[in-house]
Amino acid sequence: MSTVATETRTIGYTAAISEALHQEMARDSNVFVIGEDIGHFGGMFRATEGLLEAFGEKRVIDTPISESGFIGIALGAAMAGKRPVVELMFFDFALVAMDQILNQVAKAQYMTGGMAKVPLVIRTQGGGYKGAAAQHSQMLEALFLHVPGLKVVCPATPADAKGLVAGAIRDNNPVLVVEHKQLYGMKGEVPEGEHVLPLGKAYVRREGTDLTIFTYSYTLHLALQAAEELAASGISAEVVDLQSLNPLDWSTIQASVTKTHRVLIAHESPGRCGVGADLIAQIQERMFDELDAPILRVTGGDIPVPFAQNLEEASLPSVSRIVAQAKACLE
Amino acid sequence: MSTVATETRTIGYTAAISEALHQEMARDSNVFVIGEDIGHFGGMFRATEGLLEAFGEKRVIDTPISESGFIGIALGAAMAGKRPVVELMFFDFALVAMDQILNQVAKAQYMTGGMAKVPLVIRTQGGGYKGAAAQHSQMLEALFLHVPGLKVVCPATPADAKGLVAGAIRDNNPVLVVEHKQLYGMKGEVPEGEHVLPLGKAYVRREGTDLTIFTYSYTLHLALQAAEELAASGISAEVVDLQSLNPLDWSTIQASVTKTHRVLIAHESPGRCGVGADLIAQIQERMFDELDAPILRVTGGDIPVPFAQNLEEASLPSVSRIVAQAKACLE
Amino acid sequence: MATVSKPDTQTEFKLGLYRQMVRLRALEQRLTKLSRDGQLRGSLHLATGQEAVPAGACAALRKDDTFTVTYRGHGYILAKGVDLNLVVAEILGRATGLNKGKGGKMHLTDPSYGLLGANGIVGGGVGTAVGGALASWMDNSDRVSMTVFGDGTLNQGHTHEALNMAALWNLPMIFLCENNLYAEMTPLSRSTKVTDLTQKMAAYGIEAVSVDGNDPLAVYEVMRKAVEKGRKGKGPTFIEAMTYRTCGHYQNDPGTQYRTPAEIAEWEAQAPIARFEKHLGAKLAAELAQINAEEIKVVDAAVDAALAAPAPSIDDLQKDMFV
Amino acid sequence: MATVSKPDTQTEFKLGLYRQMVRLRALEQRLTKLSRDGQLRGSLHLATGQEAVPAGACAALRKDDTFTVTYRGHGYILAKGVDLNLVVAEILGRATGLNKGKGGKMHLTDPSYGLLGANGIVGGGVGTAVGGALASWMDNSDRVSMTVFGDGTLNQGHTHEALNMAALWNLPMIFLCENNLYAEMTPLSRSTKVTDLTQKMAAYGIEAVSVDGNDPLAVYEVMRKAVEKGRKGKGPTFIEAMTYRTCGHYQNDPGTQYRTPAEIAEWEAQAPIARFEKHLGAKLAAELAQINAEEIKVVDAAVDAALAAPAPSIDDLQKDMFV
Ligand SMILES: Cc1ncc(C[n+]2csc(CCOP(=O)(O)OP(=O)(O)O)c2C)c(N)n1
Ligand SMILES: Cc1ncc(C[n+]2csc(CCOP(=O)(O)OP(=O)(O)O)c2C)c(N)n1
Ligand SMILES: [Mg+2]
Ligand SMILES: [Mg+2]
Repeated sequence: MSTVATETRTIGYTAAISEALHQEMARDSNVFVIGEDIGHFGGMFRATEGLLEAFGEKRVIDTPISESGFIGIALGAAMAGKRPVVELMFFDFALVAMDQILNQVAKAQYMTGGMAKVPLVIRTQGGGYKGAAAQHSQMLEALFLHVPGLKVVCPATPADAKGLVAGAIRDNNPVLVVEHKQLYGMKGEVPEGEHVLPLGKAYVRREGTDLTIFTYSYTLHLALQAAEELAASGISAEVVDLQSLNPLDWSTIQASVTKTHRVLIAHESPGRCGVGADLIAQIQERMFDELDAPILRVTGGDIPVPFAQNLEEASLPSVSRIVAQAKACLE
Repeated sequence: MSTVATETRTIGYTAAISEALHQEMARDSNVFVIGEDIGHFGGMFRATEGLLEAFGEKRVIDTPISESGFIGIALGAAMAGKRPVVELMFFDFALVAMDQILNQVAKAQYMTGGMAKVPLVIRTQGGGYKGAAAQHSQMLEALFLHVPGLKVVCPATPADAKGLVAGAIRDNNPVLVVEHKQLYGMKGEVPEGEHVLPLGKAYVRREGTDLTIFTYSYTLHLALQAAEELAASGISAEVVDLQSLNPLDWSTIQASVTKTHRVLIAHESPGRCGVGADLIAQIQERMFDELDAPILRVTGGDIPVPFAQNLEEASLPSVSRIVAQAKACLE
Repeated sequence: MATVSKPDTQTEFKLGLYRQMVRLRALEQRLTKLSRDGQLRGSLHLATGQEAVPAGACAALRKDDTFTVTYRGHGYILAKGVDLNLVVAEILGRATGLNKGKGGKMHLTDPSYGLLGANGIVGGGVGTAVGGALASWMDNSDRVSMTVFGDGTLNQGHTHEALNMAALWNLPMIFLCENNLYAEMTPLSRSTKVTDLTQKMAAYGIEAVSVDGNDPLAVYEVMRKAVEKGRKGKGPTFIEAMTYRTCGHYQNDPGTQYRTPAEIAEWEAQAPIARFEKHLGAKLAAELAQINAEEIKVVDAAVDAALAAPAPSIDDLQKDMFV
Repeated sequence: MATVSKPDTQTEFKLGLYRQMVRLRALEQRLTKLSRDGQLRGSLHLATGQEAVPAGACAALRKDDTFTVTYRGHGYILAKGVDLNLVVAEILGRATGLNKGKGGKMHLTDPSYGLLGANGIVGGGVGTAVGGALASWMDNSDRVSMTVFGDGTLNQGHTHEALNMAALWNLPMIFLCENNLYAEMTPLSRSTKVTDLTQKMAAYGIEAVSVDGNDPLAVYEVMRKAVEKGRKGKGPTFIEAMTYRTCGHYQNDPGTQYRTPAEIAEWEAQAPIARFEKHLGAKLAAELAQINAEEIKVVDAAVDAALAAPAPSIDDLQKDMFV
């Protein structure tokens, strides 16, 4: 994968996504975007700004409120040779389109023995902390890992957002790109030119020796802050941004576990049958003897995301919860 | 919970469900059934046979092919004082109704601070081994554990089917009852009279000392056969039928782990973010020091269920795979 | 303005409608301020310019009739009788809220007033309301059930499934569609080819009627007929109430990027509260002023009480999942 | 029988339709036997009595036109030109199958013939076909796209979403609805109030036409017009083909519990193959007999080859997930 970047500058997370979309649509005329209020309006979160003007109405499709319908349409277009990029306004709305996503898109390649080619991207944004309540705050990535057939990536910075959206578009498989509403306001250094990240890589974002915190999406930033606080208490936490939840980057994961022997996993979605549970199962299967202690987790609550601020905050990962659990890992 | 059983007799799994429905509908006039081809036809799998004749068209509702619609309708009826029992013909079809199940039914009680009461049962059947291919063979229970708000039970025998369907109907919360197509042909001893099982209990189905196999649904029977074979090799496997996946019966789980110190989990749904992963995470968090070896799993493949018999069998749990993994647990 | 068939107490009835409209307006004005001041979390979807529909519609309903609304449905909730103080406390996420602060504005629910839930999912509550109608039919009751949704909601498949079953089973349902010409920033003409929404009911054989949604009396009249029909077991009705939100889709949308100033001005000239004031006439000016003052006071009192109320207890975080 | 506007080669064209119908019949007879003998796994949904619709419809399509069908769609797949041997091998789960034995009968897919998939989910492939039409529009192509589904599929919300968008965007789509009066064991009148399915299209502004689905020439004619219209960029068409499955819903359903013998007999008297034979007349009897014999032979050869072919290799179990 390539980064032909003359230099970087500081831009926002959604601007970075918008750059990736412009770049990929200019590169390949089969790429098109489809979703609600993405064209004339430029996207509820501005990630598709300027695309209609640049690429015209055949490649920037405003839809009615018909997620199941337009994801099905995107699938058909993909099978007919296009490379659709769907914007799903909230992750929570995936639930009205689950048959299309999990019974159709995710299964098409395998169950047709490869006859169907489905280079289809679904971009969406999830997550809480904003008082958006139970139906507008979910992180649902685990559902899309459990039912096989999709690659799933979760960019945590503007640069990663640009690189992973571009990488997802170039990938020849169905890819779910999970953005986070808390990140939409974030700014960061982003390569100016072509910037395409591979899918399937994890990154050590902070080196440490006492334990590893595996995390992704917005929670990465909480984990990095927690690592800072832990450092002040003399605890050296390594922080790994998983970034790609399917496929997982086992060499990076394994290297870190083998180094620290203690593991904490932090994510915002609920714990039961969640990403943390999945990692725990696989880590202990693959390297039980490397573990000096149980793997602990900081996850979202096993409850719908509550509205009231104090309840919402108590139910979601926080720096202090990560710090406390990291310390518990060392006991 | 009560079993007012004069005696038992051998009947089939679906007949047992039918008995529970008759019994509960006779007991409480608020209970009604709703679904496709359940009334005039008596149900695709005969579980609702005779209900229309016995209880009339106001309590046995044949629907169009509108799963999202009729689950929403069931929710509204529940909030208005009824106790709906939905039949969802195949578990796979839940995916057309996920918003209703996970955003509406599952969240209603919590997000209304208890103002909504949702005594609603969804009965469905999943599972493979029958050449029904990728869209008619899924076990999707993990999805309904990950997003909080439903109780989930998986009866593995005719008696449990009767008792858990009755128990689910009497429970005041939304309950998902996951039946298995391979069990529909199964016969067993079933109490004749009222038979109501509590939700939230696991059962030791075979005592053993060398390792514990946690399992549920159809896979229980494979595990029991595997235990038989293992016994022939001098390995004493305890087999625990989890039966209730939410809530889990931690006292039974803990007692068995504390006894055998080695654990295998067997289920048919895929591994990633699955029930096995969930159990592993929680077991090692709760009793890491009790474990003498990594917890291993036998699960369905991380692929859509393939059609061809040899592929399907290779992708799903089998007695021989369970035996092999049980032996690996002891290494 | 439509004439109203309510026998006597004409004026009293009209003043009641007026009160509901200004209560809604007063509440929205206060909420807007709270949101700007950072005291109200989350999205705030207002119904400014649409006040006549909830007022007229709920005047035709009984307390025990069931109903569902959307994120924009607080006007119905109040007009149906749900306690303002509880509603406001919920919107502000207080322990004293209707739903203990757990749901917030999008999930207001109170079955004791038939309110089977507001909803955050477009179309998400349509089936729920039909379930209320099914329960009425099962009970041999004369209760009706209503669901309120917008023009854009007819593009969501679930809505069609629910419409079809309500018609098939001849249920006492009222589908009240607020056609405000936009779904978020998308004009109706870019979301469906058939922009006369009543025509869509041909697919289900549901009687459909379009009404001036900025006239509370006209709304009341069509609702009254639909309710009466439902109570008599004569099946569902679809009502398209033509209206317009003169505000944006939510608090961060000025509503001007996708609509012309001329269009907005045209509808503002038809805004229901001022229009109804004109209808009621100068002779009632004093009463109207008093109602306005009262409603502002009532709303302020509710807001002040809520602001003074405690946040939910963290000890209750896990409660209310299962009973 | 309808008259056909195919210029010359009238008889040849008709014999082609006849061949498709008897091929379908021959295949179904052989599959039924295989299923009874336990050599064919899974559900077997037959189209006995409905053979005229696929024959007539596909005669109006080009190889590059896209389409989706259901679990009952093997007739379309063959008539569109997909290789019989590959199809049969797939149905029997062989390594040599169209989809390497991984999908089976419900998931037959071959984009090289425009086949974007059969489907196991009611309505599941409707959007997919509209996506084919969208791609055609994007390509400024004159390709059309077709989706085939049953009467019951109009009760699934997804179908409505797809219909609405096809109309809104004026896409080259043909919605071919096989109205066989039942969805599994549920008669049409118990699944919707509006049993004239063409009326439902008023909701979308889609031209709708009903046709005798047991007459391949009539089906061909309405399809030809719809296809021509689509190729000219004049938008979608809904075709209701009135037909009847004289068999059960699937192999374990005799089809007699929920339908009267009289009703079945009435439709059997209208069964398309015999009816078309009568239309073709005694003078073609020899040709027809020969076609029958040939098709049985072709099907038998395909089945025998498939039975002799290897099962998929277990080594390929994980393959084809990602490319
Ligand atoms: C399933 C789903 N898709 C998208 C959204 C985002 N959304 C919220 S309101 C809305 C517009 C709804 O329009 P309409 O039904 O006309 O109601 P209005 O807001 O105009 O009152 C959309 C698209 C949602 N909440 N749910
Ligand atoms: C979403 C979904 N619900 C239910 C089913 C079970 N099912 C399979 S075929 C069928 C009937 C479909 O009827 P129709 O659309 O009229 O087609 P036909 O079978 O008559 O050709 C049903 C209910 C399914 N496959 N998918
Ligand atoms: Mg609107
Ligand atoms: Mg049919």
